[in-house]
Amino acid sequence: MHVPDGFLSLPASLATGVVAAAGVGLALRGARRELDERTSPLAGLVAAFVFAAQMLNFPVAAGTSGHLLGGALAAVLVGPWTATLCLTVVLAVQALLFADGGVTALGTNIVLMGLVGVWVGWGAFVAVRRVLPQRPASAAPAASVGGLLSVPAAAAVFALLFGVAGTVPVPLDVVVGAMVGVHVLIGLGEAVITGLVVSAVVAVRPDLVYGARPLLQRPAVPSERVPA
Amino acid sequence: MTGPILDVRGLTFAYPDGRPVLAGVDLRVAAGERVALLGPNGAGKTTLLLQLNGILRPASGTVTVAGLPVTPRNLREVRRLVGVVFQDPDDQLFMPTVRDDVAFGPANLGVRGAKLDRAVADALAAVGMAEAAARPPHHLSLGERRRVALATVLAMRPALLVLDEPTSNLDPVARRELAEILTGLDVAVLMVTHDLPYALQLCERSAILSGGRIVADGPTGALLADASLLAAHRLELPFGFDPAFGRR
Amino acid sequence: MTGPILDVRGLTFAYPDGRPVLAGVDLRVAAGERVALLGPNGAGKTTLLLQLNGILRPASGTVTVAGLPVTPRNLREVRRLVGVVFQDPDDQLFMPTVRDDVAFGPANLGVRGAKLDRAVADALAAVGMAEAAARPPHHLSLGERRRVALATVLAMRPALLVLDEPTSNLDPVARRELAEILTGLDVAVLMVTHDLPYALQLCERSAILSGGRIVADGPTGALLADASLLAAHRLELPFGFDPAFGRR
Amino acid sequence: MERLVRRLPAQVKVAALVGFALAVVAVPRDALALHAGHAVLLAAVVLAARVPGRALARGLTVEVPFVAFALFLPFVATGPRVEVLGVSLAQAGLAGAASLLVKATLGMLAAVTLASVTRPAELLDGLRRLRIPAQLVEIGAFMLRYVEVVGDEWRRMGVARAARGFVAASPAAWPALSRSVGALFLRAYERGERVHLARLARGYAGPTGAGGVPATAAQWCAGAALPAAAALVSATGLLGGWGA
Ligand SMILES: Nc1ncnc2c1ncn2[C@@H]1O[C@H](COP(=O)(O)OP(=O)(O)OP(=O)(O)O)[C@@H](O)[C@H]1O
Ligand SMILES: Nc1ncnc2c1ncn2[C@@H]1O[C@H](COP(=O)(O)OP(=O)(O)OP(=O)(O)O)[C@@H](O)[C@H]1O
Ligand SMILES: [Mg+2]
Ligand SMILES: [Mg+2]
Repeated sequence: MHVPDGFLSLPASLATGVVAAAGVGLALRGARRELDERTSPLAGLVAAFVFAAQMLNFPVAAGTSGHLLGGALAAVLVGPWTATLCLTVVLAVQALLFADGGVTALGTNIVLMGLVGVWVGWGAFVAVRRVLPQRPASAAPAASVGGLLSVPAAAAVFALLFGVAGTVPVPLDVVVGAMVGVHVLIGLGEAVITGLVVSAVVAVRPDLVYGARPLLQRPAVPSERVPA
Repeated sequence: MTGPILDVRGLTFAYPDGRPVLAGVDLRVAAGERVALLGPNGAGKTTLLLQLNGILRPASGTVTVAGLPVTPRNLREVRRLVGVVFQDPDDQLFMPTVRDDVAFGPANLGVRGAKLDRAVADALAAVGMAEAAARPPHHLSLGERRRVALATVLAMRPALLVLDEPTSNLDPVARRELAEILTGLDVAVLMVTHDLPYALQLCERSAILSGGRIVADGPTGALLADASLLAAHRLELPFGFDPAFGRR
Repeated sequence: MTGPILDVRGLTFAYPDGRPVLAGVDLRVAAGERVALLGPNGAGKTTLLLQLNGILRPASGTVTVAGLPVTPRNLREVRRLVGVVFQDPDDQLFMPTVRDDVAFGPANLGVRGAKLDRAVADALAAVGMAEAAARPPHHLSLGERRRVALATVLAMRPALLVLDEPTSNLDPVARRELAEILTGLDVAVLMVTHDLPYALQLCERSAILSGGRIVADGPTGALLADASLLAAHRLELPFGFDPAFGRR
Repeated sequence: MERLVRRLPAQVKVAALVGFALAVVAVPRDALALHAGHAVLLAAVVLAARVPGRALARGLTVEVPFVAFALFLPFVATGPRVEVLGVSLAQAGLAGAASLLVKATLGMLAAVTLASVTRPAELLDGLRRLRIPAQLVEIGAFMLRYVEVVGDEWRRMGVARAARGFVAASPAAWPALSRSVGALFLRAYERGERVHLARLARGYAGPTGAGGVPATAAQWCAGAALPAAAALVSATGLLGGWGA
């Protein structure tokens, strides 16, 4: 999914760069509400996890391969604003240290995975969370759905961009169809992994899952004082 | 200083999973005093220590260090005063080399240059690890890591030294040397240990934490002589220990 | 079985950074025997234990378990026979709950269903952790984790139990209970410890590893009575220990 | 020469990489020959910096999914078509696929070169100096530290599994593996959290200002050499009417 240099025309790459910069700028402001000093390492861990998962490619259909995008997972764990920042960092480090994704395509990649992937995943998660029973355990299936939808959504946006501003004239419907088709399969893998990780974390540290906070009752804390 | 260096009052705490761990702890340590904290596994000893420099925050109650309440505002000053050696050295060591790790704390306090080098060398020499200075901490044996962890805190010269089972994994000579280091330092010490003879050797006073409360607090010799108190809290004198030592 | 359960010959080993750690170790343990392995920090005790079930491979020399050489071909069988309790419980526990973790080993050996449940329940009961079955291991206190780590290996019913400082971080009663468990089992035990009285209490024989070699091997009482031998290898009897116990 | 490249501050190297990639991407689809100039320039830097061949080869594997995508283009692109071995292919698709692959490969090789002469910590310092917002750099610093912790915890868990008779090869192992992935996340997080707190306990108050070193004017000039030359190649080609 990491778009390399040269896939979009130079003006289109610059345009997505501007969109990405604006999105990241908004996220920098929005993230202040999601993170405090104690949870900021969590953003780093989520980034590390997404980073490690993105380095592992698994084969999909017809000789192509896919990997976890992690946008929905990150959004559920640390909130969508911070998740956008995490994905931005992951993509930048991959482009600069691992040559994965072109540096001129960084804006495109941030738009696809850090904005579309994160926010579509988050939107789907919130919608499903609303209809499920209000228990912490509901976070995992909701996150799965978020993961499932986020991948083909990002792929569809890529195909549209390529169709409109790519360096090769292509029939839009064919490219969109092919990309979405392949990425629905990848989305299934994304759904399974997202659900598993979220359910493991919710089971023991529900306080670490941003998206599960509305589902929590405050734990009873003993507060009675004992005479010395 | 006239007040106690450490003053814990009515401290309660539960982990995020909701299980209450501390249910009203009261404990005072005077400047320069050495106190042993005893108690069964899972009593909450480590949990209590982590409150003393604000790593965990109490649900209710207060912790005061040298007159300063442990609140986010005072954390910097409190952490300068209180040096905690964690139970697991892997939680403590994170730099690429032993030298860097020991230098980390004093450098954050503003120590620089030759003074920093000397502080690091002294602390490593005190724990017998001077030769390992250039090695990565995660390649040391567990006992070696424990010594380096101690050195990282000694290098900061805290006013209250908090030690969580400092002798575990140390060889017998290192254990005695640690006792000599501690008696040679002019700091208050609060030490968790399961080694009752060691507590008797080093600390004039002991407190027993059990069921989330301090259930006994007094001269170590007297506590260790009270067999029924010990038995009620999963404590007992070890095989071959001669209780006559306690009555010297 | 007539041969020794464990036979180590001429074992040498160095870590990738090139520092030699083991320089020709010879050690035999007979079936059902309990042997203590003593030695200073950094002597290579842990490194030696990790060879016994093939986690590390020797540079030269051989390890034989119940007649089987420890080679990649035999690893499965060797790991069924040799149960290692690591020095750091975090190296041992990795499943989301205590129950899963204890069940992991026997399940790999093909134990299923009610038999598996019983094996897990028995092992947890033996270490006094039955109530923690549903909790995540990394949320336990260090002493609790150490007990669970022991249970994970007990549940596999090995023929040779290898313990790396099993008593560190255990409260005094848990330490005695461990001694009772070990004397009650019909297995050979090789136990690293820095607690010399505990070695004397549990093991008829001891070996001292120092400078990469076994420098002494004999009845525990005799070794501990040799003050100059002990002093040469950073060993000494602890404060308050009554040596008369050793001559019972 | 190698030392010169390695010693350039990271911010200069990052800027040079971006400039070079922009120059490459600016070349239109049908001016493929211009990229030969870029390749020569890049090869000079690769040789000067002694980038290991292994690193370059590993970089190529990253590209594989896009080779698949590029190969798909000649079949679906619109416009005039040509017959190749009896298959009808779009001309624009063929040219586009070739241009895509060349540009992506040049960009990738340039990035591999940067990575092999820059340590991760230097890169973070360089980004700070390029005025990347502190929050992003901070997340990056935590991320690089946690990647290590995650790997370390995963190895420890692997040893623990092996010691208790686990064989990872069969699908029967998947349930146990996937359960330990969740546990891995928690373990890595909690260990990282403890280490973070241990740093705070020893007086750490976050990174202080920009680390690394400021670049001198001479270093900026040295760093500008590659992108400037590449831009020159692209510009002469464009003005010379290669593209259309
Ligand atoms: N991170 C955590 N999350 C939830 N519960 C925890 C956590 N850490 C510890 N506990 C629980 O809190 C209780 C007290 O733990 P603590 O580590 O303070 O005990 P301790 O007195 O230090 O024991 P030990 O002697 O074994 O070190 C135990 O029951 C433990 O299982
Ligand atoms: N992963 C490693 N890489 C390099 N050196 C190591 C590594 N692990 C241990 N060492 C070194 O090998 C030597 C032996 O270590 P080992 O852990 O076997 O000692 P030990 O006898 O178990 O000590 P302790 O009583 O402290 O547990 C030490 O000098 C240690 O620093
Ligand atoms: Mg503890
Ligand atoms: Mg060891």
